[in-house]
Amino acid sequence: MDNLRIDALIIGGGIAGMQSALDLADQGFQVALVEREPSIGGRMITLSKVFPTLDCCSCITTPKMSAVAHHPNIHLLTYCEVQSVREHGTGFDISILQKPRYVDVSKCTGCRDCEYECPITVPSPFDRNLGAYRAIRVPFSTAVPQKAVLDPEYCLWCGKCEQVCPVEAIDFTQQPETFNIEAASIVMATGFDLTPMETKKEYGAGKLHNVIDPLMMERFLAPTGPYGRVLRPGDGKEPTSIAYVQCAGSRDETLNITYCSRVCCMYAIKQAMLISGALPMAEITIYYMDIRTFGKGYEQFYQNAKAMGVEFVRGKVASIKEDSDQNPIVKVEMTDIGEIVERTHDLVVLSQGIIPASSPILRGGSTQAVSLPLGSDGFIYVPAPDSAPCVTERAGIFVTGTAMGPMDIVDSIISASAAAAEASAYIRENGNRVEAHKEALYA
Amino acid sequence: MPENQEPRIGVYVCHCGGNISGAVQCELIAKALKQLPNVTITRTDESLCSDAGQSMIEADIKELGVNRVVIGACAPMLHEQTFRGAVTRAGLNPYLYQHIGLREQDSWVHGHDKQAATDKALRLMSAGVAKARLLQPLEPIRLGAEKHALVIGGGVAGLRSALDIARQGLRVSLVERSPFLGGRMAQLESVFPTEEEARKLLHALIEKVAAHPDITIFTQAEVTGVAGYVGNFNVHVQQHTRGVTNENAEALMAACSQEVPDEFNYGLTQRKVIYKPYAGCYPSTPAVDWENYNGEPISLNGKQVVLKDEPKAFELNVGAVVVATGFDPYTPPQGEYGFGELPQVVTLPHLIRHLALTKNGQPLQWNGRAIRDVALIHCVGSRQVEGIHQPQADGQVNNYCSRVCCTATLHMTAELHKRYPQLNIFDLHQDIRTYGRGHEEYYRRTLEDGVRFLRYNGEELPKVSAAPKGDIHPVLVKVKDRLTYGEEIEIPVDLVVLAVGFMPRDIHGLEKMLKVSRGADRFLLEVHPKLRPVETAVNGIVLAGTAQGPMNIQESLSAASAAAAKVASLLGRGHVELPPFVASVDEHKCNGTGACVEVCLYEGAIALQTFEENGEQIKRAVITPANCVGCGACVSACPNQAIDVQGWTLAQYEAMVEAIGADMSALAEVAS
Amino acid sequence: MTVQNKTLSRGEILKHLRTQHPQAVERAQALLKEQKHMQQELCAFFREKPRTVPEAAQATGIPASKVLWFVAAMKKYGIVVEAGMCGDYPLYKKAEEN
Amino acid sequence: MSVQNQQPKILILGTLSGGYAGADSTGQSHLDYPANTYILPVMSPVMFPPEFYLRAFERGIDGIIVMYSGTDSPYKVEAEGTAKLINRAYQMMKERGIDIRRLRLAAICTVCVKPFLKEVNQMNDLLKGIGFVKDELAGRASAMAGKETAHG
Repeated sequence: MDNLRIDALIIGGGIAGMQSALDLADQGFQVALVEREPSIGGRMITLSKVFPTLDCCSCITTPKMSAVAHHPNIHLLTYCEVQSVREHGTGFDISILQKPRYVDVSKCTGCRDCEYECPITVPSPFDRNLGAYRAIRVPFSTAVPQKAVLDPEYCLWCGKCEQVCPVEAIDFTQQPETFNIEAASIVMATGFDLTPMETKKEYGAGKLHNVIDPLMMERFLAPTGPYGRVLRPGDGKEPTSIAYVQCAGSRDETLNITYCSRVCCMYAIKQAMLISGALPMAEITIYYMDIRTFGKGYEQFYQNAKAMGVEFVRGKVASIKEDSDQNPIVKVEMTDIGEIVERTHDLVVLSQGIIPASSPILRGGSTQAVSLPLGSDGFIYVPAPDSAPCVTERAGIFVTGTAMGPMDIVDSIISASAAAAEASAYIRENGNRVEAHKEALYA
Repeated sequence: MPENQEPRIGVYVCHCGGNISGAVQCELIAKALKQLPNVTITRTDESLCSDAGQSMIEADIKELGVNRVVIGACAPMLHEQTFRGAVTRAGLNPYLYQHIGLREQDSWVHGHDKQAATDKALRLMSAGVAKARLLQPLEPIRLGAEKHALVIGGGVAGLRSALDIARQGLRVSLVERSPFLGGRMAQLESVFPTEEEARKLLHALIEKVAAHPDITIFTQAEVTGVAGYVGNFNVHVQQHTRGVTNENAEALMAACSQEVPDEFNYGLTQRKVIYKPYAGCYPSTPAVDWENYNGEPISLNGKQVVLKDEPKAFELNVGAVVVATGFDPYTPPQGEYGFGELPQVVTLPHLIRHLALTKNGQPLQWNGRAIRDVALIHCVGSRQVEGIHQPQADGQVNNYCSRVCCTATLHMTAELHKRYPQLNIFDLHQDIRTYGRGHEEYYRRTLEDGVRFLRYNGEELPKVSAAPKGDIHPVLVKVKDRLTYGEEIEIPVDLVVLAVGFMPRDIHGLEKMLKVSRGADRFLLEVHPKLRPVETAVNGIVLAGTAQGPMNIQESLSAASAAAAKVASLLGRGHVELPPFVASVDEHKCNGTGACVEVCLYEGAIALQTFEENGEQIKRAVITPANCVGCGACVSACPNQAIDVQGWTLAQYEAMVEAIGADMSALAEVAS
Repeated sequence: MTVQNKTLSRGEILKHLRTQHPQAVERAQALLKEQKHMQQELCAFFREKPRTVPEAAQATGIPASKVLWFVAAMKKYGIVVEAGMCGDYPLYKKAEEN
Repeated sequence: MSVQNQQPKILILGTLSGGYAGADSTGQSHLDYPANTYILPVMSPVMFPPEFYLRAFERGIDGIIVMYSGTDSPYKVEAEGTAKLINRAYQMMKERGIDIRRLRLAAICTVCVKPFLKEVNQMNDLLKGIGFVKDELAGRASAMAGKETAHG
């Protein structure tokens, strides 16, 4: 592949990265968006509906994914990882690894014949491993690009996929390839992960079958989810009593995660409302310390949930155990009455917090591609949040979305446009803009 | 051209991930509509707006020769553009496509009766097909766009927007109503979480704005009229005289004796009517407060100087407008927590100014009394409950959270403790909402500082009253504290601080001029919080900062930069494209009655012109598309039915109404 | 793909890939064996009449969570279908064979 | 699939800046209202000549609500112009023997959820009481026929 010369490299194809890419590309800048997964969409595309409007999430995400894929000024690089970033004049030399899909994307039509033929069923991270797909698959129904990818971690190399592919797109000869990009600026949109459940011993350390993470519940509530309905993963029971444990992994000194994760109150309330719709007989309890519904329209959303009958119990959950039927038992100190009580539920959702995505781009591993200082909270450090909220310590590198701290979707999107404004100004002021500009037909 | 051929209509019904298919039997609709004349293909899809869904439509256009597309999906507001893009990519004119909203106007409102929802969807879709048969290809109207934006408001959001727009190579005019830049941020001392000096940060920004060659600043200026449309707004501005010159300003200010309460310090101090809000303000030249100046001469060096305001009016031609008009702190009505009745009850902004006026090392006093015990009450003017709180003038209560006050209060608490460690501080809250990066730290710190936190229930508010005679404290606060299981606690204090929330500012006149609207919370409304979070429904008018809702400084900056990015996308090319929905005259039917010209209220939109035809002078109506707004007043006025609004023709409506009124039973039977 | 300048046949390429990923292939083979067995047992059980996940778990000795995961997979690929509810548990049955 | 022809049909002409957006807001709030309502988006109802409404009644529409943006309209002529056109339509309806309550003009804003519901429910209740327009038109026709007979 020839060296690509561009105005901005966006690292991360979640909602923040996509929005930054679109805003820059709409202004006529040449942009490359690099995503390590086989599809863009990030965390947002896995969600069911979004607060406070309760819009179907894919209805908001898929058009942006499509716009990114079709934009004449955006080079989409999926299944790629940034290996190194070196300063080069007023810009950067970036080395990128294209991981082998073992599928020729120029031929693949996304028909999924290979997936149906593949004999190995494997857990799907898109469904938080509670759903399944095959060792070769299109990652999910609305993936962009809509192309198959083969997972060498599970492949038998039996060749069946190659036999059934109607367009001869399977290519076992693919090797990892490295190519270079010259970019005038970089936007970090590397996103978040949930605080690991394993670290929370008193909540079962991730070993209790019917204690789940909130992204699992998102998948249960999504129309394309693993069960097509809300069931508890331990035994497939439709839960009639569901509890949310707030601040499970935020504001927690024992985990050294002392910050508030901002989104947990709202997603718990939203999920409670959606569960009420899906399972009208279900009783839903939210155990909380402070309800933080601070965004536009959020307080009203909280009041609506209360009016709908969602039970809000102020109390700190001390521990979770399970009974012989795998029903989680929540031990909670009810601060309103000053008593410690035990309550049994069918299903418990831990409202886990947000930590920076464990991106090899940022830390760990041998790559250390973009060496950026991190704040004490582990997110990318922003030296002057009250004057330049998207500017990092390295000139020409900007940060947006949850890479700079917990944030909801609305705030991420605004932050993404802000990062685009900073990056575009930087590119102009440095005067090393790429010449070729195409005009978008429709964004 | 495929569009000139016999219509071959592709009809697509979206499940919308269950949102539509949960109530509407999409497959039956597809089957039924297949029976209609000109319908080539009907399909359903889980999610039409996905890339796969769009590709499917594109393939049908290319492979099946579909030349008209009808889509039943969510509201057209959300995805009309998406599908126009898909249709265009497949080589079809984007206006040969009709969108029917089956979600907001059907499945979401008739979910209890699936039969009725399906029936309605069938009629609406068949109306869409009827219109599609009559669709004609249209070309967007391309207009030159001024590479010049107007920013209304010179607070931190307006300043940031102006700077970022100018940095994209566009010209900016910044209009600020007051004589000085900086807005509310100038009234703060330090900012959280960095503890930097607010005015230092602000001045760094102002310096960049003032130094930028492409930014023109107008202080003491107000927008008085707005005409035009995206790319070409004509804005009338009125600017007051500063009243003094650089040379005589300081001397005049010294000589002036008329004083008024200083709003910069919320009336805690007096200032002259020739004034500067604070040392180091921008512009540094004092200004005359025309609203309060009594017109009396000021004696300067033996001369009597009478100040005169000679406002000048001028016009700006801009391509886009950024509304950064900010917020007002909530003012409690008299009696709310004793405000206005007990002198020891103040608001948080008051205290911020009071503390700023209290020199380091000086004891903390209020009304000449030393303060030892202070209570801060959260959620004043926020999270209000109907029936419990006194409604605003418009009858509404502020049921929103003001987002900033929790951290601002704890930030203040930390400052109080730092300066006056012996102070007893009581914090009365419902929930502590220190959500932002570094905010929780304030909560932790103030807990360590020994601040006493008490939690009240939103439906049982704390009570503030004068202390019984003889008490050493002037005020008594009573609160049922949830942290001690609802026990009523009495706290005698010297000062009560009300953490007041954000109020939408009264900018009714401006709203009307710009035709922007407010949401249920009365802040300015965006199109969609996720799809277009800083844009208003009026193309070319964008929002920045707290005019849209409560935000802290960091959030205002992000929103302002985001607004700048939208303006740059819009104006950067020097032209904008407008939808082609304007009037068009059928010259064969027009006989020059002029009825259309008479009803049209848009200057230059339609005129009678004289032509020569077969040696005869004839009159015909002629449209100037850039001036036509497409309202259609001329359509109903024309006695010859010679005018139509392109894309919204009368014949199309007649066809749709006919389809809705038609007997559908035959169609439905085939599908069952 | 060429190895030491020698062009490989299709079979040789797959063989080469298998030798390149020995641990993954071993794990996948074990998984395949387990899944074949699981599919056989569960399909046989669901063919009789619609059954719940705990019933299937009890009959096969496979942990209920694993049964559910595999049933979800089989449902996705059209091998089993949902067939109503039994109390709080959905019933599954073998899909019609074509 | 069967269709419900027993329900009177309500046509709603909703402006993009008013009634149509108000209907979308109602949908976003998931608030139920009668399903016999067919909303067509319009730029401004000032484009419809009075005859348009007459023809709609003839085509089996039993009630029409014109949800315009009133004085908040982005179009200068909408408020006054539409009212004039509707008044002319009322005259023509009277001449044809159509109950003029079948045509309503209402100002609905983009977030006017409650007024939207009120208008729709009111019209629906009215139509339940006064029945189908076709019966009115037929009644008028037979009355006319009766008159002619009497004359003859």
